[in-house]
Amino acid sequence: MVPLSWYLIFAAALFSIGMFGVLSRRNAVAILLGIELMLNSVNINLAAFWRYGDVHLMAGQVFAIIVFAVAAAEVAVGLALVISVYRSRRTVVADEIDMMKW
Amino acid sequence: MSFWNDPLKVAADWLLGVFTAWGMPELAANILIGFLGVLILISILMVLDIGLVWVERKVVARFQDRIGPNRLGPFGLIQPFADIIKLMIKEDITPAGADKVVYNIAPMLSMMSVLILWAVVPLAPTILGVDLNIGVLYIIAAGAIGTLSIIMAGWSSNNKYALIGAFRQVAVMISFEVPMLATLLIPTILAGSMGTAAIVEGQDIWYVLLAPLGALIFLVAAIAELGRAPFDLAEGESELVSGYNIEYSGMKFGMFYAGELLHAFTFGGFWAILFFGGYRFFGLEKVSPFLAIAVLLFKAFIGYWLIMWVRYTLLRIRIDHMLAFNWKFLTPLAFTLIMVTALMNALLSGTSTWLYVTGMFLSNVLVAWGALEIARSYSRRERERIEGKRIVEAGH
Amino acid sequence: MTGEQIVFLVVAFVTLFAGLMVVTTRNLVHAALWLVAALFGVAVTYVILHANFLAVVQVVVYIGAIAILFIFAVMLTRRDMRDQGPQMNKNWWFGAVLAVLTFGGLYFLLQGWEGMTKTATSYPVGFDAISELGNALVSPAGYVLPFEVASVLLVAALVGAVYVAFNPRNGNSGK
Amino acid sequence: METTTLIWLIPLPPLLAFFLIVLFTNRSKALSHTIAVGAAALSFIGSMIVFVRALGVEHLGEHPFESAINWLPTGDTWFRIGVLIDPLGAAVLFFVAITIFMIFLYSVGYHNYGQPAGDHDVKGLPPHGATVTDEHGHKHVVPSVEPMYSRFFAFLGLFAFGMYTLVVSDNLLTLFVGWEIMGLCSYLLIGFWYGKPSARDAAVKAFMTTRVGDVFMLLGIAFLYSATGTLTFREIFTEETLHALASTPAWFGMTASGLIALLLFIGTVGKSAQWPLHVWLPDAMEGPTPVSAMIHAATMVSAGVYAVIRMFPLLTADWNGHELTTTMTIVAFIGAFTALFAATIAVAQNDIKRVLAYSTISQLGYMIAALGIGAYVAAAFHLITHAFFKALLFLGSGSVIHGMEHGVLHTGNHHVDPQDMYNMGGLRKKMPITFWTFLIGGFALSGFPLVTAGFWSKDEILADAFGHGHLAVFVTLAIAAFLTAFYTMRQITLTFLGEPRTEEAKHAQETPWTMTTPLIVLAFFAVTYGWVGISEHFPILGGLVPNWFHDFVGHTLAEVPEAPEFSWIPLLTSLVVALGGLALGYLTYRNVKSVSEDKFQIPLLKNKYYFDEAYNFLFIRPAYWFAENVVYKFLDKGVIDGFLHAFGPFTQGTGSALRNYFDLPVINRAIGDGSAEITYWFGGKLRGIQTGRVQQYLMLALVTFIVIGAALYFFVFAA
Repeated sequence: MVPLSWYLIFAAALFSIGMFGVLSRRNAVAILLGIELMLNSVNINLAAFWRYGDVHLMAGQVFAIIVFAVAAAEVAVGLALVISVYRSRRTVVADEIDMMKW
Repeated sequence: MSFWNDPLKVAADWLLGVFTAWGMPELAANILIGFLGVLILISILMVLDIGLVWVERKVVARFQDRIGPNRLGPFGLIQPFADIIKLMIKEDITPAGADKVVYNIAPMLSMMSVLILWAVVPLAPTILGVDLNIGVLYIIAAGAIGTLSIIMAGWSSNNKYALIGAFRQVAVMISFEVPMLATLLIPTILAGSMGTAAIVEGQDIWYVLLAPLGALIFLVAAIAELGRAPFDLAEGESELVSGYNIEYSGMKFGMFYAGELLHAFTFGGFWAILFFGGYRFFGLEKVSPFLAIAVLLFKAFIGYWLIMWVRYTLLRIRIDHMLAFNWKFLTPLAFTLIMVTALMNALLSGTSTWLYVTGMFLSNVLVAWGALEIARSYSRRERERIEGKRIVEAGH
Repeated sequence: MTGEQIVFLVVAFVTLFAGLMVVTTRNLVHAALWLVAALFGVAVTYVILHANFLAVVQVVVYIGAIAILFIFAVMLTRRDMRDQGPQMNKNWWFGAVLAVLTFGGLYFLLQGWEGMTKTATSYPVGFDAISELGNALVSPAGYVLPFEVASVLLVAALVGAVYVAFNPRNGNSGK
Repeated sequence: METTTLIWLIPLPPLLAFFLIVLFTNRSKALSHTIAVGAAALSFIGSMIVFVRALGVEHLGEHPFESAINWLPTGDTWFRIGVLIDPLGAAVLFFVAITIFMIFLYSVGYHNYGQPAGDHDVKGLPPHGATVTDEHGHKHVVPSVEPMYSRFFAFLGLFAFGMYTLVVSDNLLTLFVGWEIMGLCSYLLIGFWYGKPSARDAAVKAFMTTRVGDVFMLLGIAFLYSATGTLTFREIFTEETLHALASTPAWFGMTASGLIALLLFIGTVGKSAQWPLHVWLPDAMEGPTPVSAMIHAATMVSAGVYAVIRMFPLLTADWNGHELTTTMTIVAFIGAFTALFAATIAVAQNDIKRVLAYSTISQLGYMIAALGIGAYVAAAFHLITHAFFKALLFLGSGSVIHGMEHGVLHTGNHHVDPQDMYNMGGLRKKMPITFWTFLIGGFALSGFPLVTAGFWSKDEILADAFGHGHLAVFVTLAIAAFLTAFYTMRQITLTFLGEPRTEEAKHAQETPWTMTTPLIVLAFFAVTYGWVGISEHFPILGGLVPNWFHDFVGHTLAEVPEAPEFSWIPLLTSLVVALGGLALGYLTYRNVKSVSEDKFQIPLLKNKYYFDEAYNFLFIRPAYWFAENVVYKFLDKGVIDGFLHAFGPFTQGTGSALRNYFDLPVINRAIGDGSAEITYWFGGKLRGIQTGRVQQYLMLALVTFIVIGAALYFFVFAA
């Protein structure tokens, strides 16, 4: 049997990788890719806790599904924003979108 | 239990005996047997696929008032094999500027997305790859992989026709997935399970009688999902030459082509499984599993023939019309139908069979009639608007 | 080491490798395709966890819709189809340090937790997780409210996304 | 479907129709009435299913359909609300469903659906008619469609919801909620033609008068809840609870149960228009006729009686079966008195609807009197038969008015009142369906022997009164019955028989099918419903049909009340009064040509015993006086305004001082401007880290998070 720790460490690693992507990529779409990885790592945790706790309590799976919905919403809005920004500014580099700083 | 009643089990037991006698551990033997089973299924499917090439060519010829292949072998039966050999010995070109890895993976994924569907096809009461309790969702998931393969092919070819074709096809596929998923839920509601085996077992009355409109929507969505006429604008020869697979040649093109044919046949099969009782036919399936397979294949061929009939009869539809049709008509209709079906099912459960069937059927007819009335009044307004505009223009 | 452990390790390493490729590869379409691979790995993890429904939904939603959307977005936001310039911002090394620190911190915290080495009880035979999940999602005693809120969120996101991405200049809705 | 689920669902379609019409479809007449009638039909079908299922249950009284949910947490228990259909509920549901559905249908025709919009019709006034030009170029005036058509159906829907809620509820609170919803709707519907001052006044009058009763009723409910801790019928009507209530003394020499019952009964007095709160009902005839039928015959006023029947165990909790208790005496007195009193007024009224209104009051008094002497099955029986024939009569009178309006439009003489019976006459030839159905309804109301429902129910009440020895009640009710037959025949004679007295009556016309169909259906029930309750002891006929009603409804209570022994006296009495009244009425009014020949236009009766004037003098004028002189002139002008006038200058002075010596220097300069300058200075220094780059922000946030987290972990949790 796989111990719970493996899943948690796996998820933590995926989370960190996603976070690196979010912090370091220039392209806004790539930043969103990193966010997806982070959300997925959270879902792994939720599913793992469901399996290793009482399988009759469905909270883990339910919230994994809600995370799916949130991820879908986030991607839809995020990409729409990126495309909208691209249309007006002709760039998707996050560092160059800094009009609103002051 | 004899071979004729449960061939799969008997064969597996026999093989297990043989392998363990050879000194193989039981787990390894089981895995090996599983692989063998998959291999055999896929081989049979590929042979069937070759047959489908012939069927398709013959049928299209008949629709177009021709004879079709008739030189090689009786009725031209050898013709597809000749085609295969031709495809195999053709030069396999990878265009310069193409993304090689992605370019080469795409056709495999395309073929795979079709083949994995057969894992949940209940061929006979005892012959079923996996009895997944989420069978119908699995169909959509496999379709998602097909979508991916198309966009990979279109993008990696480094060709704008291919890319545009892929864009169109993907837009259509992810759009029509919505009503398809919605109609897949109708058998789910009726059978109370998402497993394909349970859906077939639940069809004491074919679901096409309980949800004729659902069956129709599923067929339309399936044809769109397949990218066949009248929804074949992804390949639109006159505009895009051939769509996403324009740069492919040789056996890679063959895989796309074969994948498409098998996909159409598979959806014919799923149509039969979900709405026409699958392998069930007045108790014939109980006589022998082989008879059950024959029944299923026969029904699948009918569905496949219907898809071909549509393809070679109707004209191509413009992309925006098609997406508008999906989002503004088919999707709301499918959702309405789910709600009506669920409601009627809950209301009528426990009543007599006749009342149940009649009620379900009539509710479907009512929904269809309402949808058509709404569409008709909308199109009348639209027509009047345009005609009014024309009159004004003519006045100037 | 049991078969399940081997499978898990293989899947985990493939997923992590794919994840790393997502955040490091220069070609964004490749990054999106690597994301697909990573998401598929996660789906397999769900299967190992007996969460079949989640696995299939993962494939349908993430691979079938989200990844495709990403590829679309990547293609729509590039004037030519080549990537030029650096793909990392100038603080990338600091991001890497932070990511390593986060992982280290999480690992450190997890180590001290007694539930860490827990192993799962055997999966109950004949347990219909899907009906349970369905009931939990829509029964008032379960999670119907979060579920409904999530659906409202989806609708809001749908409308918002259409509104934000809609270009009135070449849109065809101008009557 | 589960029967209980179905019962829960019965009230909902009309409510849904109300909201749909109000929110979405109020611009479309066809859609609105389709929705409303459809909703009424749905509820009707549901009610019939429930009724039929209720018939199929053995011992429904002990095992009624009931279902309840937790609603309101009250400390450590729950206040539960739910639905209950016991035999009484089923019987009431039956007639309520039929009459409501019929009234919905009737309203379509009554409001002239399908006719053109009027030339100068305005919202808030009855339609005046529209001028149309036919193919020959002749102009005709035809009835025009009601301008607020959709609104009417919306109100009707809400009203039906209130009634169904009241019938199916298993506790006093939801019953009261339905009761009050009906009160509101009654107000809205009576004042439907709010352009007419009389309608406005009538609406306010109805609302205020019933409010008096409702306040007492709410008091009763509160008393009951504090005494027993529950409002659910079946929990109250247990042996122990009733016994406890009956043995608790309260004020005025009554027991707690008696006092509660009395308070609840006052609510009924308001709702069912019993003396002395009867004054609103005749004025309520200002509303459109379907409303009159609905509120004032079939449903709302019946609801009052229904509530008393529901509360009957409470009413009789301390009754030993012979001597009437204080409360019962009051109830019996008010009922009997009202029955006689209203009947005398009805004799002198000329407005076709007003006669019926007083007749309703009188008949309700019958039921109340029956309850007062403990004959609750008879009361329930009369309640139901009365609902059928009175709805029939009201709808018939509406049909007559409608036909007369047609005549008025034809002649164009708008000064002719289409409701005055002395403008009618001879309508039987013009409106045959209306005539025959009205005749049936009238005979049923008079208690025409053997064939009509009214005879059987009325006879049962008289028999009960006689058999249990309440002779005063018996005699009063018998006289009232005689008067009833008399004025009914007067009405029929004046309206339908003889020759037309005006030009308008000559041009009256039969009404459309949507109006006549309900008449026919109701007429059917007005005749046949009596046959389900024929006493076994009745000579010859008794026993031919089992006394189903008595068995069925009687089982609502734990102990089935005994039917009194058969006696010839009440039977003969009812035969004599019914036939005698009818005959006398016909003979007296056979040849009456105009009002001046009417011998019964006694001023006292004509003016309803001057009750309106008395109330005006006793309550309304003092209230006005109090409002004008005490509240307005003294309190408002003198005390409050004076105080304000003194307060103003004082405040102004203080304010200006505060402003000059505190606000401007301290707050504005030092605190206001000073903080802004400090913030500005800090902002200038800090703007450097505001790069506008999301990822840098994120990094900063993470660094902060990690530092704080680590610090917390090591210094707080680990330490």
